[in-house]
Amino acid sequence: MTDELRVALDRRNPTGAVLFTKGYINNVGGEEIANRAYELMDDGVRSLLLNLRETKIVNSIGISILIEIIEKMIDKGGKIGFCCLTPVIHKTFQIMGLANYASIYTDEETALREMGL
Amino acid sequence: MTDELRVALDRRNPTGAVLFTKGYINNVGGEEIANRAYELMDDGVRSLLLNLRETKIVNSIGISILIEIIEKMIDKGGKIGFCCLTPVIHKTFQIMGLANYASIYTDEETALREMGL
Amino acid sequence: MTATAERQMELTLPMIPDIEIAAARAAGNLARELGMASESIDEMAHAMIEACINAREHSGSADKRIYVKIAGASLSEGNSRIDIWISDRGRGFDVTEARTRRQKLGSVHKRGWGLQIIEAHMDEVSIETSTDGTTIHMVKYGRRSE
Amino acid sequence: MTATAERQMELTLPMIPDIEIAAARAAGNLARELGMASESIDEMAHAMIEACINAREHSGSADKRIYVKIAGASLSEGNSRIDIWISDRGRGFDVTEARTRRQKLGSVHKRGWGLQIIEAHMDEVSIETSTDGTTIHMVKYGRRSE
Ligand SMILES: Nc1ncnc2c1ncn2[C@@H]1O[C@H](COP(=O)(O)OP(=O)(O)O)[C@@H](O)[C@H]1O
Ligand SMILES: Nc1ncnc2c1ncn2[C@@H]1O[C@H](COP(=O)(O)OP(=O)(O)O)[C@@H](O)[C@H]1O
Repeated sequence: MTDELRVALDRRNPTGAVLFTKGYINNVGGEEIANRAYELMDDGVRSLLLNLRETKIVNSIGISILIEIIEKMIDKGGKIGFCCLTPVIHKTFQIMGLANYASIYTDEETALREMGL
Repeated sequence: MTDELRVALDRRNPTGAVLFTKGYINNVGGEEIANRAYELMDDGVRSLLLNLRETKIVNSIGISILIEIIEKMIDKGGKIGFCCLTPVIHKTFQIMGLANYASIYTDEETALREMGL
Repeated sequence: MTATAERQMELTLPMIPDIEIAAARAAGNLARELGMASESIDEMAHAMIEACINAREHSGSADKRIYVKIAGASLSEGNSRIDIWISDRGRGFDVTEARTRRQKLGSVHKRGWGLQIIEAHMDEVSIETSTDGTTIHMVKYGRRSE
Repeated sequence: MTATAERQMELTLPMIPDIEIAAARAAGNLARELGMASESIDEMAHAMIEACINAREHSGSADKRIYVKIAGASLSEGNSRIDIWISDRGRGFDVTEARTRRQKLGSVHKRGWGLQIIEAHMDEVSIETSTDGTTIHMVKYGRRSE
């Protein structure tokens, strides 16, 4: 019933990576993404794309954890991007102001190019 | 809430493998295990251990799919073993008669030894 | 044995995939508060799962809901008792006929184990069923977990 | 616009993790039967998720249940309307105070977006809250999916 979150990694280069998410981004799902993101940041990644293609449901607690990831990355001088959001998730990101801190791309190809990945 | 099923593989040798399950073995979870098991059987595996250490919940539909896997393996002259069942799952296996077709081991070490894996 | 504490919960659940887990988890929380041992809770959970699946898969109910009632009581000496009713407003079934069908199949059948699993995991089970629907009433006695 | 078909569903759900998905899925099934477009259904689902999480996380209700009522109507020209009530029997809250707190924080706050998300995704929202609990009533209008 829940669509438990799963994360997959595409490590593009020493400073860049893509994380693919599948399932519900709630508190548990958000923490899972954060753990993977912080591991990558510790390992030198400064350009991180989150591809949410297979995530159809989010909640505001999960998104607040994504905001924390963005803040930590900005502190390190890096950047976070998002791509492949459903219309409703895109709208939720806009309400919660994520577009102010992170770039949102419609498709992965554009995201990879613009982020130099 | 659901504990969606995940399967991990340890391919021991050309004819032997271990599948580790995590989460709820319902119809969907059972099918997931069956797909992985049939792939392995097509690839020559005849001795397959299912380690259910991280599965805490099952239902009778999921177990009935496990029985189908056992039958297919017996048809091919191979064998299926199970290990690391919770007491309730063990009891359910006994009720449904799995012990008549497959070996049930308490721990993985014994299972690997007895199955020659 | 006299009851010293009573807990009750009624749920109305939609017939969607995996909703049986919500029923089992709610009952498990209540049973834990009464101090029931985790293995007994786990048996009760697996019985509830089968009963909810039967309601969803077989009842053909128009309202697509499962009605769950859970009543728990602490008895003396750390013992407890949980009563569970799982109901649907579906077409009902012939329990004797279902049991006979099962026996005819012997032990080779793959499906048709739900009621047997319920009976094995619970201490008391009774089924009331008619063309207005089915209620399965199950009782689990628990000893305090150590 | 006159209503031509009515569907209704009441659920009583336990306050367990992810139970919001059961509420959203039940409403989604009903909305789909009324022909609501999938993007509207998805918005409604996300609003319901936030309302259920608020009941679970903030209400402090003793009965640990979420009461959900869903009423759907097919209107003329393939349009539809879904009314949703999500209630808890918790302590209630001061809506004005919650709104003021949010405004004081400006746009930098991480938490505290639930009500705003609900309002953005639904067409009408009203909240009734007292020390006996909270009910949020939300309405979504839908056009037939093509
Ligand atoms: N709630 C119910 N409503 C209608 N029929 C039911 C219900 N529960 C059980 N049955 C009938 O009893 C039969 C036996 O059920 P069960 O032992 O759980 O096995 P299975 O569900 O695998 O068939 C079912 O196949 C069904 O015909
Ligand atoms: N059902 C409820 N019961 C009690 N308080 C509530 C309820 N719903 C909302 N609140 C209060 O309103 C505040 C704002 O809610 P919301 O906008 O959803 O943000 P968040 O849940 O992230 O704090 C909550 O922090 C809580 O104090």
